[in-house]
Amino acid sequence: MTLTAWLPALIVLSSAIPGLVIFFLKEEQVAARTLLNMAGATVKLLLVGLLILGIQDHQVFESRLALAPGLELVLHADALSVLLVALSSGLWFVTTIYAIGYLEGSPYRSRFFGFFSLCVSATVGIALAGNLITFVIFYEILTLTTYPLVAHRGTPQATRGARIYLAYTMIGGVLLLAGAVWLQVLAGPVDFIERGMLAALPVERFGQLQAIFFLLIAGLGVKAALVPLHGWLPQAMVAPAPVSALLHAVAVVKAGAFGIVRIVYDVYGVEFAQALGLLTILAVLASITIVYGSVLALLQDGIKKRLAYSTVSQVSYIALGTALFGPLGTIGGLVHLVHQGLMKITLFFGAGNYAETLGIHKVADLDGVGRRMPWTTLAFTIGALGMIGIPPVAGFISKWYLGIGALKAEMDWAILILAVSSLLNAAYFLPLLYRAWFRDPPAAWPKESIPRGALETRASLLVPPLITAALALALGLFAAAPFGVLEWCRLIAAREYGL
Amino acid sequence: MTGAALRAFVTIAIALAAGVLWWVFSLALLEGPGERLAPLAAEALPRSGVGNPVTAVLLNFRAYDTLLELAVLLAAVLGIWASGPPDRGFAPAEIVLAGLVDWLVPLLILAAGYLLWVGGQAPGGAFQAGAMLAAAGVVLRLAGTPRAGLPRGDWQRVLVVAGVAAFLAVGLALMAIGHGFLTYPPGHAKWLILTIETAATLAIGATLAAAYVGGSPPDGPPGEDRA
Amino acid sequence: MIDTLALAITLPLLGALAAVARPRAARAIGLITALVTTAGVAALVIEVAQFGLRRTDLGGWGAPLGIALQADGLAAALLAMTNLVALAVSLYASDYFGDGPIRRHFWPLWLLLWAALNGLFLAADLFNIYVALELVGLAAVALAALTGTREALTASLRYLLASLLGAITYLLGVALLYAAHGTLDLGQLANAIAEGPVAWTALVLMTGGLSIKAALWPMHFWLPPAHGNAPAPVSAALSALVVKAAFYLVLRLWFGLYDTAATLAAAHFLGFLGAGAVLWGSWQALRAERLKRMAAYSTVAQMGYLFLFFPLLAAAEPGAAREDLLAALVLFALSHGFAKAALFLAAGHIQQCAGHDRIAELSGTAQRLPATTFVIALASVTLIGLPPSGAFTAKWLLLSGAIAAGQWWGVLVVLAGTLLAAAYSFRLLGRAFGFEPTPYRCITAVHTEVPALALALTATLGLGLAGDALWTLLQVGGPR
Amino acid sequence: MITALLYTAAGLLLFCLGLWSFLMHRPLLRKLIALNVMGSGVFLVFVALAYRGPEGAPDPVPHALVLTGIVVAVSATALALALGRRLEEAERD
Amino acid sequence: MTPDLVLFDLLLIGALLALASACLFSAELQRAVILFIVFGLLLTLVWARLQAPDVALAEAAIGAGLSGALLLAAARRLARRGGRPEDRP
Repeated sequence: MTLTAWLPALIVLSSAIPGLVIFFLKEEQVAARTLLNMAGATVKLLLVGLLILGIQDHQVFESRLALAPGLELVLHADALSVLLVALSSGLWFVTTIYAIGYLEGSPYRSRFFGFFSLCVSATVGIALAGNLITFVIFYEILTLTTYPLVAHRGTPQATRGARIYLAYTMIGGVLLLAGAVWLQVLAGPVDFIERGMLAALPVERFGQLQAIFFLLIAGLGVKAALVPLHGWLPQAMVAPAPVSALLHAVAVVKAGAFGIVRIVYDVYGVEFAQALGLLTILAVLASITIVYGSVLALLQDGIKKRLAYSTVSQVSYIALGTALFGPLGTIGGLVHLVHQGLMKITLFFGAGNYAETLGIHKVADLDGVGRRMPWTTLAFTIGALGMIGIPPVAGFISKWYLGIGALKAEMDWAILILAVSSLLNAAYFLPLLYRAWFRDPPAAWPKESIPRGALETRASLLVPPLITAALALALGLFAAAPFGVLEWCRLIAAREYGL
Repeated sequence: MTGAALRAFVTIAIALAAGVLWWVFSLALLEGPGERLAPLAAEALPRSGVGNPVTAVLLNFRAYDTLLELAVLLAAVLGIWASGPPDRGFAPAEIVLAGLVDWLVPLLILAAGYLLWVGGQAPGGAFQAGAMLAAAGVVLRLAGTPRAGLPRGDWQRVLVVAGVAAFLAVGLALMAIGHGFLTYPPGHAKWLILTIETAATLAIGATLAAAYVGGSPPDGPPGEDRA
Repeated sequence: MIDTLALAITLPLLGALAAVARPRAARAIGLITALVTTAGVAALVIEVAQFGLRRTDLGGWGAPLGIALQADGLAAALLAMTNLVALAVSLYASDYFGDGPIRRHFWPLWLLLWAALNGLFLAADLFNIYVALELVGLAAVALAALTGTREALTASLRYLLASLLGAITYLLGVALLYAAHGTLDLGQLANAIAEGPVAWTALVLMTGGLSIKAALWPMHFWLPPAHGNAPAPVSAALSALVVKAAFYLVLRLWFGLYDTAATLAAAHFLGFLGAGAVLWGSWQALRAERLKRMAAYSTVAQMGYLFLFFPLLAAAEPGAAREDLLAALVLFALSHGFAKAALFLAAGHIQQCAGHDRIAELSGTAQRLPATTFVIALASVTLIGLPPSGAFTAKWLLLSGAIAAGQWWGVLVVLAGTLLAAAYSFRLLGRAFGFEPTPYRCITAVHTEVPALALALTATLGLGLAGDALWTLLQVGGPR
Repeated sequence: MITALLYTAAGLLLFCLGLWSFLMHRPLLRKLIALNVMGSGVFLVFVALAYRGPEGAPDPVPHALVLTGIVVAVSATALALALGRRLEEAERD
Repeated sequence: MTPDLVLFDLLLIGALLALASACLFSAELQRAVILFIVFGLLLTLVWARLQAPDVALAEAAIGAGLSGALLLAAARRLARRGGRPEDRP
């Protein structure tokens, strides 16, 4: 047994095993739990580093397990999977630190961290899935492991939110399952291969392939929060902030978006999808979602709700990029997968810090918070500016490539969408920043639970957003660096178009 | 559907089923293999250790069925025991009846012994003999003996398992010495079968009588068996 | 010469006798017997996997005069599941009944049931199946009545009557086959049976009788009250094993005995009933107010899935596709066996801790018992058919088969059933998150929670990830 | 052969009569009697097909099966009655 | 086969079916049980006719005898209960 056959499985297990052990820890074994969490996160990061090095060395990493004849669990690391694996492993590390600080002293932490780890394992599994059934398996496991996290607080709103979340994702899962099985009946085992494998099928099956595409997109669209399948996302905001951060940045919505990318590029093949006329429809769906999400975000007065609708809108950039035929659009969508993750998690960390430290939940309460919590607000500002697409934050790069991609794909109307969306982004983010920096603070904060010490809040809450904000900034500033994310995405795009 | 319509429907359906069944069974009988297993059984009878072909089937050819059947009987009586203590029984019989019982019970036991013995060669055998024993128990209970002549707790328990136990002991012993489960070695079938039959007779008699008494055997502290 | 086929039946039978004769030691006898029996059956299953088909002629006469026991891959797979579940149930029961009076009644009956189940899986003779079926039925009914409550007794009586009706109908079918072919041996009959009214009528009679025992909708009416009111270990055994044994016989009849004579229309009919079972059972489970009742209705639904395979199997040409379907069917049955047993054991623990099992009032209890709640969650994963359970693999193959055969109604039923199962499972699981204090540790009662956890993990991880081994095992003496 | 056919028909009729009665009646005792009649019907079919004329020795296998069946039937009846008795008691309490 | 024997068979079967019907349709429970016992005894005759003496013996002792005794006891108890619910031994 060589490392190449085990590494993908080890990457999944490096968080799953600590997760399972954590369930059986007693509530007050804080040290053991923290050790397990951090050890798992560190080991996973190291393993991912090993993986990236190996891939640059042209090694093939693949773990296989037969479930039944013709049904194999395949974990395979290709350039695209590395993107999501690296993102989720990195952000998991940071979020774990954040969650340890955030949940300090609150009950049921063993349960929380257990599912938290399993949830990341599922995401990594989705990233590394080498064929459709493996993707479906981890996609469903992700549903199961995030449900307890959404319900974690145990309040009536939390259980209600979790129930709505479950209903949406279960229906999505069933649609995905139906589509996946149908596709496999038509085409045999569906491996994820660059440029897809379906174009070789006889023409009379194209109609069925179109139907299957919509089943798959509907199934994935639930998690990717494509309108009108997004209804669960604002409800799931009841979860603790680290969960929201993870759900929105790397886990659930990203799983859906990543799935769409996989289906278009590695199952259908982008050229074949274009030939079937599927990309235009996807682009329209994504555009509607982008605008709709932004408009609704504008109407929210809760910070987390506003961020939630912003996610609805921003994740569809990835789908839009996927639907823009041509390598530039692809690059735009793919880098946004990473950029949106970094920026959105920063924003959620910031929102979590406001809530945890000062009890601020509403936009209206943000007045003058920049003076009380300058570092948090700085990070929050970087995230927000990136979302709007202001250079030099990473979000600019995404929108730039999407815009050019739209031109190349001769979908000029998509530029209009991007412009409208950016305006709306500005309209709902800038007032926040204005309040935070330029309004006077109130006499008393709504509920100041962490008094001001040497730092504005707990170190474990402060460091993570600073890291992610710095990364978001760096990815924008040094976008052209060799072996950077952008270069990596270029490489993927080149392969997917057979360039 | 109303009740009456449903009844009519069921009645018609069953009547139709009866017709179909008769047609099909006639087909099977008329076209069937006529001989079936009879010649095979007749041919194997001399090697079975008994002269009565039915006993040969029950205790040799298909002995395993009989073993399971004794287990069924055991399961039933265990279920009955689990359903609490028995009714108090009947009032003691009057003198005339008691005198009759005094004659009838030994007669039934004798008949049981005879049936058991003769079962090897002629109609009869463990089941019929066991039923005679049980009948003796029924008569006793009707005449006012609440426990129907059955022994107290522990022995009663040993009696009801005796049939299956004898079967298993013989079968497993034969397997241990290399003959295969319930495969009687040539020449030993007769007495092995008789051993099993004797135990089975006692067990069947005790079990059926216990089933008639209809409650747990009186052992353990009073009231313990009452759930 | 050690005959593991005979041991699989005689060992639990011996234990039952000992437990009857020595009621005070019943618990110890029961546990020892459980371990020894499981070990014996493990040896048998390994023999089958290594050396292929095992067959033994009891009494040395050989079919058709004598009775044979036979273990092929299918029998071995079900035996393995049955004995593992039975072992877990035994461990659980050793604690569950405490020192109460039910305990001494439980063990002998339970061991008899166990022996009878092993006997059924190994049976190769139609009449022998009848006797074993009756033994299963009577022992199961007596066990279901153990609690002695009015509901339990009413349910048990109904169960007994349904079971007897099923058995006698089956026996008439046996009489017909004996009349037509003069043998009771399954192997010989399989060669003799040809299409025609005699064969079809016998099949209808036997299938009809067995499907009452397998609780195929709409003949399931007896199941929910009986399984819902029995003591928890008994419910587990009834739902996981007893109905499964009846189903196993239907499978044997249809695809062993009648392979060429079974018609597609009849298979479709069974498939439709299965679809009805899935929808009706799931719907009733969703409406159930009590946890055990919910689990019982879920059994009705899950049995329906098994019958959904029938039209696909009947339509498939012999070959790899058909073997896949058959293996998927067995995988589904095994997964359900493990998961449902785990669910009932967990439900029993909850019932003991809370004093009731009304779902609406279980919020706190579910939260105070993390391991038990975890068991329910894992079992639910299998019942819904989500990965990484064996049921997921099976469902995938079922859907594949249905799509490939163009049976879109089957696809819709499976998908709807999945959603309904998710809905009823999460009615309870959703309540596990509340404000109640969590306990000091995850596992609060070792004897009751660990067996359930082991079963649930087997269903949800073991069979999901190692299901491929089943294909190899089922090759042994596979369907003709 | 005609004897066998006749008695088979009788057995089947008994089976169907019993089935009808089983489905139509609610009381436990009625259902038990009906089941026993059904059982007798099946046994009659078995014994009829074992019959091989006044001279020929009958097939002993069905006879043995019927003997087994009779014992099984009485076991089931006894268990059902015991459960029924206990149910009466439970309902009275 | 002699016609006499066929006539006997027909009579026997007729009586058997008549008894079964009477038993199954009987309005009164105890009566039904007694008819069932008689039915069992007649069945013994049928077994004897069909050259099944072993079955005949078992039927007489178990089928009619013991089952009958069990059913009769249950029917008696029901009848007693039906009359005066409290009046139990």
